[in-house]
Amino acid sequence: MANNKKYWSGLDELDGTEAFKEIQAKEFQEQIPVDQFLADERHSSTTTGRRDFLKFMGFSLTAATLAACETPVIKSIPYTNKPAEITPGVANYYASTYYDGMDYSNVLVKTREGRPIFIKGNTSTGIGAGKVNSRVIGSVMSLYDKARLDGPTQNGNSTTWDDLDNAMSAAVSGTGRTVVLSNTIVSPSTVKAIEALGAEHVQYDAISYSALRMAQADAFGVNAVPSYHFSKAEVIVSIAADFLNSWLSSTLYAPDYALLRGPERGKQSKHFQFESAMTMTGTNADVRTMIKPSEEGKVAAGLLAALKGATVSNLDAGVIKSINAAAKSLNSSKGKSLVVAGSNDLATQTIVAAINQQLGNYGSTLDLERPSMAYRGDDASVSDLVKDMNSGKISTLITYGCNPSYDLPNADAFNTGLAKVKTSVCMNGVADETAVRSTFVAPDHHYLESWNDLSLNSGRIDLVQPTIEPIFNTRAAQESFLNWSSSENSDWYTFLRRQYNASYTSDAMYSDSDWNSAIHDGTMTGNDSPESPEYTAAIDTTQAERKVASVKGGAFELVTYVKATAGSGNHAANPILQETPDPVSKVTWDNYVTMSKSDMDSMGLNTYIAQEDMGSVVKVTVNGKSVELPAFMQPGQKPGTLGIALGYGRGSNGENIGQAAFQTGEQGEHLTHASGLPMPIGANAYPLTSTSEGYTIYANYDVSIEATGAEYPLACTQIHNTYMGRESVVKETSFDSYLAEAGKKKGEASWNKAHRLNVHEDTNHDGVIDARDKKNTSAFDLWHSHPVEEVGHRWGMTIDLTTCTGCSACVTACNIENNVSVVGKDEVLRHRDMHWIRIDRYYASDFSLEKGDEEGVGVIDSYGRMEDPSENPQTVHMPMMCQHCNHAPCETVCPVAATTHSNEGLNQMTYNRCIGTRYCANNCPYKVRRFNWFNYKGYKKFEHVNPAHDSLARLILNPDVTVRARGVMEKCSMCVQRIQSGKLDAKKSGTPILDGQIETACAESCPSNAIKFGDLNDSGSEVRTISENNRAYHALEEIGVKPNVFYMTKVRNS
Amino acid sequence: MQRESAIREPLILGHKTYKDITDDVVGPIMGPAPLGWKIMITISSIIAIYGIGSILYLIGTGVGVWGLNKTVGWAWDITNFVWWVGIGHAGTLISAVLLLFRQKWRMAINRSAEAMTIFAVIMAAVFPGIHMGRIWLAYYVFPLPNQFGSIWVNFNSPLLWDVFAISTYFSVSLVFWYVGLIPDFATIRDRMVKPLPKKIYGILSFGWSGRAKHWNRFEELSLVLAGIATPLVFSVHSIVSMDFATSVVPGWHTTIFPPYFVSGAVFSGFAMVQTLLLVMRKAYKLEDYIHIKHVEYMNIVMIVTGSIVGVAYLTELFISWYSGVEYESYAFINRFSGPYSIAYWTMMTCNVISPQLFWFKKIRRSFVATFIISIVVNIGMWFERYVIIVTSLHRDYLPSSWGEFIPTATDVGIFIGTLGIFLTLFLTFTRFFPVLALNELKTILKSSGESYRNKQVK
Amino acid sequence: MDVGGDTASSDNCPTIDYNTPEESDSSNAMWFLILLILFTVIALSAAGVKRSLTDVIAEKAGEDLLPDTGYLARLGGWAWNNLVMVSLIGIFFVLYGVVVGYSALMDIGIYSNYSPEQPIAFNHSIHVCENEIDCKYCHSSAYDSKHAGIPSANVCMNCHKAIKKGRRTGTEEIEKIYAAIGFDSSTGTYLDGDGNNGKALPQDSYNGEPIKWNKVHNLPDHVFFSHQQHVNVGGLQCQNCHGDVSTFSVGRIAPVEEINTLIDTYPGIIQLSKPALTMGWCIECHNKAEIDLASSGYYEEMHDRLMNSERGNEELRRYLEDEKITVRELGGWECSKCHY
Amino acid sequence: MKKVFHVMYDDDEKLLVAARELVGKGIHVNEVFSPFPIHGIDPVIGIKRTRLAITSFMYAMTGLTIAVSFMWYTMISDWPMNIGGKPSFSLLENLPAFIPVTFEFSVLCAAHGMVITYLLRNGTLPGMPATNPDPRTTDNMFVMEITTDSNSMNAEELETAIKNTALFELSIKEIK
Repeated sequence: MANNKKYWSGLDELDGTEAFKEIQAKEFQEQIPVDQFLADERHSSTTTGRRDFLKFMGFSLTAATLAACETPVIKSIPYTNKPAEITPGVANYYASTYYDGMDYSNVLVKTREGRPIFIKGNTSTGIGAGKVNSRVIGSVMSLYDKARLDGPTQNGNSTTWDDLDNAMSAAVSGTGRTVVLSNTIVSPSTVKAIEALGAEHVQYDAISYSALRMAQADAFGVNAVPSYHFSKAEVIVSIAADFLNSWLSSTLYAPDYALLRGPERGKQSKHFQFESAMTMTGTNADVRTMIKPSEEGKVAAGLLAALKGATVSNLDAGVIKSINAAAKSLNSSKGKSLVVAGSNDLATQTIVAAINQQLGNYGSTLDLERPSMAYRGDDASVSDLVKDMNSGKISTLITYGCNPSYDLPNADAFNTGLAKVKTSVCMNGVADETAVRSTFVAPDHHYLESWNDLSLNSGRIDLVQPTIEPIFNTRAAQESFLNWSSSENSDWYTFLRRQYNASYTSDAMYSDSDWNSAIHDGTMTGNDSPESPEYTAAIDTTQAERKVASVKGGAFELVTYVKATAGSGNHAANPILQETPDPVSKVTWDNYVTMSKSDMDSMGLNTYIAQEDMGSVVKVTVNGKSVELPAFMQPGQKPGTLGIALGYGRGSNGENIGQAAFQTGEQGEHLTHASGLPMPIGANAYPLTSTSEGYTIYANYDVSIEATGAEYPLACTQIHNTYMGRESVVKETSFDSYLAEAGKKKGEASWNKAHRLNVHEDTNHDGVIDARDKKNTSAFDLWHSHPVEEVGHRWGMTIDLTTCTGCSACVTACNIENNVSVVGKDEVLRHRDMHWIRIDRYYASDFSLEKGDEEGVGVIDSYGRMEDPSENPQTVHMPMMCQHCNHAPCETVCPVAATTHSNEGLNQMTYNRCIGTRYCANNCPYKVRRFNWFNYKGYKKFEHVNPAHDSLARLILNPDVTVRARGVMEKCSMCVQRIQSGKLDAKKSGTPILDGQIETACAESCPSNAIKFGDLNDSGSEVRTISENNRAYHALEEIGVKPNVFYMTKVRNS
Repeated sequence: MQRESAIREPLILGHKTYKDITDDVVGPIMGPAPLGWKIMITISSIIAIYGIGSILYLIGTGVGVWGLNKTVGWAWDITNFVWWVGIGHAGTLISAVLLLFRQKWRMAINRSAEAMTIFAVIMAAVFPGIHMGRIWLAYYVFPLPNQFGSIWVNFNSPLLWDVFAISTYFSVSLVFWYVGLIPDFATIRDRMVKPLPKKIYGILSFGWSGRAKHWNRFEELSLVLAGIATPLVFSVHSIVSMDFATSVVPGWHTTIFPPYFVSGAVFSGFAMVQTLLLVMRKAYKLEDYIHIKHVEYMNIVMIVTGSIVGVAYLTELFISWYSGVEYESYAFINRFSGPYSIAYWTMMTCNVISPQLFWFKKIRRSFVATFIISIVVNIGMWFERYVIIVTSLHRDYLPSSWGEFIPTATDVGIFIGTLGIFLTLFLTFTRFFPVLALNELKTILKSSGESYRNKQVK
Repeated sequence: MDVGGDTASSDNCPTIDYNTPEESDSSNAMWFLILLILFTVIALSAAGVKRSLTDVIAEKAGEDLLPDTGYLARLGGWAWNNLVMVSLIGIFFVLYGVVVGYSALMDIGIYSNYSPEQPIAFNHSIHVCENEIDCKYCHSSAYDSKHAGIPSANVCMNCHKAIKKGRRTGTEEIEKIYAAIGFDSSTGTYLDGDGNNGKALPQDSYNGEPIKWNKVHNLPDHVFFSHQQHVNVGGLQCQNCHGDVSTFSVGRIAPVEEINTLIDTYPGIIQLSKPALTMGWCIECHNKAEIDLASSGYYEEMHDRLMNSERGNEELRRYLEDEKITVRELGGWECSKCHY
Repeated sequence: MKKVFHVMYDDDEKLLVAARELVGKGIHVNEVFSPFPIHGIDPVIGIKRTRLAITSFMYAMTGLTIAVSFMWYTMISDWPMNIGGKPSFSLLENLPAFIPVTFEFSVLCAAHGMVITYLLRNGTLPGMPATNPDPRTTDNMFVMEITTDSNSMNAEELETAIKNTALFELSIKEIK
């Protein structure tokens, strides 16, 4: 394959003319053709990037008004030999599967002219609901990372595949142990390919669940992670398991969980959460109890005891109270409940298994019939491997799909051992921590470039198919294995096909109809072999209980957790994910120590984070190892505990893992240590984890913390935490009071009262006109207004605050779909994030004006106190985007009519008319308008963070959405590009638009279906029905802007 | 020839004759530039250049160089705009309203007050321009026919009303001012000996010869212009206030804004007039023409307008409480107790307390006190606009997007810069233009001149 | 209805030399200037004559001559004497300047007749008019994509595999296609990347220089024009926007006046006044183009909604004031229909 | 062949008295040059009240019409848009929003129209030559211009009559 690849935006650049160089820098550039492409001279060669790049520029650069003065001569270059499946300007979708050792999702990859630009869940044939999360959606960005290796390297110098193959075949076939170290491989064929190598295969998981697995093994003889069915669990007790975000296959659990949350069914699942740090799952819990990590086992034991009717002791009264409450509800719904624990401690997991068995949940809400193939990593064998490496017993080590030098608890030991290994090869795509320490690097394809088959359980086999020609000179890892092995067939694709059709030859490439349909669906049924394990065997928990009871906690305890955006660390270089705010803390681009307010006050740390109020840096020391991170005041954090997210501090030795992985300064430059190395974002918390009895423990029961006195800015998109008792913004109620008034008409229930104004007419027909004569604000209209609500389409949204988990998948999806600029930490710090949709996270406050009256506290002080969230607050996640008001305040104030209203109810923002007075943004009650403060795609400040700066990363941009110029206002368009194409399809097919035919990026990506989009004028549409539900309300209804977005009152089952 | 009661203080001191008046004003123009003037204009033009530099940096880089953000979309830019416009209200008010009321004392000050007005409005006009994200498309705000359909402007937008109000106000003030200047230019023209200046003033004076018919028209014109300009003065700041009053932002959405803004404008305008005149009368030895009586009159105007402003502040507070709208009331509670309360209390002290000192005759008739207070008021009025704009925006409806505003060096640089440009222009004016309305002064010499009055008394 | 592409009968097809000359707009401004200069010369000389005559008379009368002042001074004096006439002339000049400047500004960004040189001297007339090839044979994606698309070389080869020699330009131009796609005209087979001959189909591996056309119809990036909307759904004829291509050689932006003359050849063409490819042009057409609400299920649905609500009826009546429902009335004049 | 008398006074009141006196004698005073308006001189030397004010009103009305009709054309007739739900159906419904601009534009037209008329009628335009007989008339002197051709009296009678007033200076010019 061509090895001398470079990315060029047009023929000029290829020739490197001066003209082009200056054009590139120019802010205004005449548009470049958008409807033709560069020729693909060699379809088989890897010229995809080049072919489409020209196209991208056309869409990405806004034309200057006066660029029209001179006639630009623009090249437009068609294919010489156009592939049949590509029609210029029409998107193709390919079914594929995402698996990175942690998240697993069936996805549909949207490609334009052979270039993946968007990833959405495969809801038709996907496993479970076929939904995705932020990390999966964002993964397309990593395809276009220019830090990816272009060809194999030896000791950091590039080499050829042949040399590598020779060296490796020799090494593998030579004497001495050869070990393949990988994350859990769920691909049957890959496993075979590795077997062909005839080497030992050690698997481990960055986030290990081996204790959970062993617990099942001990109890029921199935050494696998059970499959959970949250859709059946009406009572959920989670002991520090963040199952909506990171625990096991959260992409499968979140949608199931949501199914039982909506109260309309007359019942709602009840969710107890016991945890130390405030996790995303915790924010959604009905009853959340703060415990120390050292108490997790005790809580489990206590719960078991309570279930058996015994009394619970040696825990705080509050905890015991909720344990009993949980036990009560669990007992009341045996077989329809679920208890999960996040801890990787065998004793705890054994007890939890016992609880679930006791409740008869096995076989209903969780089972081992199709044991999950995921998370089969074995911590013990990894530690053994490390020992052997250090004792020089290993001659060849192949690391695949994992980054042990970074994420092993004993990474240092591993690294020293790695140095002792004779031949080591790493298959990671970038020169990361492990790669730079290995002799060879054999870069693997990105998953969007490769073939693979994945099987999460024996029930089905999901397929991974390439959606783009490999951009770099990379090679499928499996092909490398085959090359290094003695097997005669070294072609991975053939090998893969032969797994399913032994007689496959390349002539039959397209003729196998089963395969073709499988490729189309992205999945096929596996050789289903359900086991039927006995769940009856009594589990002896006495020893486990003794063990958990013996656990001692220190003054400060530490939990490490996984963030919704950073994952286990493999998304560190992804600017889009880095800028997606953490669902709970709303901090972007950073890692920090979450602490309770009381602890911070006693240590005299700054609890208020804003542009110029920096976080106080603390030093957390765990048996010798320590990290320095800013402290972040996290309501709901158990006093005496600290939380640190894993997956940060990547590239701490300056490994080139992607430019977005490093801190940038005020001018966008990379900050560097005194040593000259670039500063990584955050600090690596894996060293703070430990291994005990062969299990990686992600908590630590005795850590020391001290303030360093240093200060560090934290870029937080929301600096104010409570909703100040503004009930017309957020409406919430309890499940009981909901049921009490469930039958009432819309606007009458006490928890969703419509705003009413006095009128001078006898509306209540009591014969007199008095203060009791009122009308809903919706009945008032200043003008003979325009017909949106009855005529034509009326695009609208409904957002259910009850089911919204705050996962932020919508944010990531929106950013990618709409080319939302990434602006970097410094700009976010200045409150200039560009997100079109944000998720407002409000904590409940202990105080209120009413309370102030009772306690005789003045209004001013009351407001002051209402700004502080309570210690263990209830949380509301409120997605907020342009409400597309039919009486939009932003529209009337624009002097040039750049923002107007469409007869379909859309608030239209016309970038090319906008002169940027920002009046509209000031006048927007929802503050959803975003201003282009700089030329984000050209100004040097953003070169390290904004994809539009580098010719490769640009390819991710959506050609159907204008990339906004400097100085214009922008905002949610309700994905008008999708609406337009949807309407066009309907017109072409000559049929009315079906409900659900058009979906916005946010609605499409919402795992819990909280966000719905549709035509409010379509009497049959789902949004119409929901908008008439008595939970539906308009945010800030009383200001009478008549939005087209409805919110659904949040109902808590507490 | 009209006379006035003898107990009135004379407006022109010293035993002036017509000739003296001419010489007192034209003398400095014909003579060489005084050293003090040279020093001052050097300083002010340096500041001006710095300001222009900051503006260019802003335009070259993007509005992001200011401290604005997604929550606070306007801050110093519009604050300065409103402040300058406000200052620009005194001149026309003095020359128009006081003319209608036949206030003779205005004649000593209206010329320079109007000049100040015009320069202030120019400074004001800078900000709506540079605060645009795409200033190179500023022409979109004018309803010009075009190839886009034609697409027109949005006449519902207060910002567009501003465009018309400000440009009208500026051009009308300008012609009003210039028409008054023509006869005085003629006077200078006929005094000048150096050929080039003589030619220039000749052109500037439009060949004015002081014919009776022309004087007749002249007086009619000034009367009618005054009649037109008076409602204009009030309309302009009312319209500026509508930028806020017509919005939904709590703290902006207030019906009393128009009168409140207008009186505030007059208030700050007079303050600025005081500041400048008190310096000018010394520098140009105009003590006989601008003396304590004039200052006292202006101070009285400041008491009135200042008090109106004070009442407006209190009304706002009352209404915010009385309305019972939680957003409204919080907006005002936040003003005086929130993060920006310092600004609020500065505003209160400077604008409400300080003018009340003028109730004391001693203070009212003291140049020093007046000078200090006038500066204090100018500061206070700047903070008034800052309070209205920033504290209302930074915490509005959704607490999630509550933010803060922190000014950058560019914010400050541009504001200071405009002060520099303003001073430079004003100094140029004092050097080359007749700083007093000669022809008008001469008309009141006999009625209000000291010497003549004494004759009467005898 | 016939959507586009139906072409004039192949006889009397125009033969076109390749670079269509841009007709230079005869600027009456120039004429005006010449006249002006003429007048001034006459006026001045007349003045001179008059002056000398008066001198003569004065001499006769034995009075002293007019003071011998310079031309300018006298011009000034003259102007002062007939102020009205001077000011009238002045006003006229000002107005004239305004008009000229205005029209100059309005011409910014208008590309009527823009017809850049092309790498291949492609002749639309031969293909469309003589060979009667339908537009959408080459610009196929016009029907199902936003882009009409420039045909890829393999499409050309469908015919030019056989037709190796053009009537006018011989093999010269056609060889360029062969070079691009790697066709060996001697053997009638294709080459692959390694130069091996004898392939029946174009080879992806062949590494040829693509044909780099110069774009003719340039819309700004922030305009989203969809061919399928207009051709497929709207049923517009290609000629309505592109003119009678059968009279072109290489691509060219047909001036709107030229398109309007096609009404006889292509009935149903919507005649417009604004310059081609300006927003005003689009807007104008959206105000004239009619929509048949019975044409498809989608529009029937829209129609039902209008019928079923009181406000809808009111609207419908407003739409039908001119007995037709135009694109504009269904929202064709709204920003986000084209800008997003 | 006429004589032009430029009678100079050093005080406006003296000139006023003199003017009354001469006019009383039936002498027609052509013109008065003064550094500032002499109140009360106009009726004496027979200057009619100017009609400038009326023109300004007419200009204002023009401005008003233009403004309203233009806004009606752009906002309602030519391209009505749905802006914030506000009506764009009839002038009446939109009128409130149009008032500020209408007012401002009327004032603009009134003021500028009037000033331009004033300058044209005066003939005071940039670069016009000064026509006052003596530079001092823009300072502190007041000049009365009397010509023989506009008077029935002959030069001598005029001169004596003029000499009887409290004049400061007298200059007599002969013009063909």
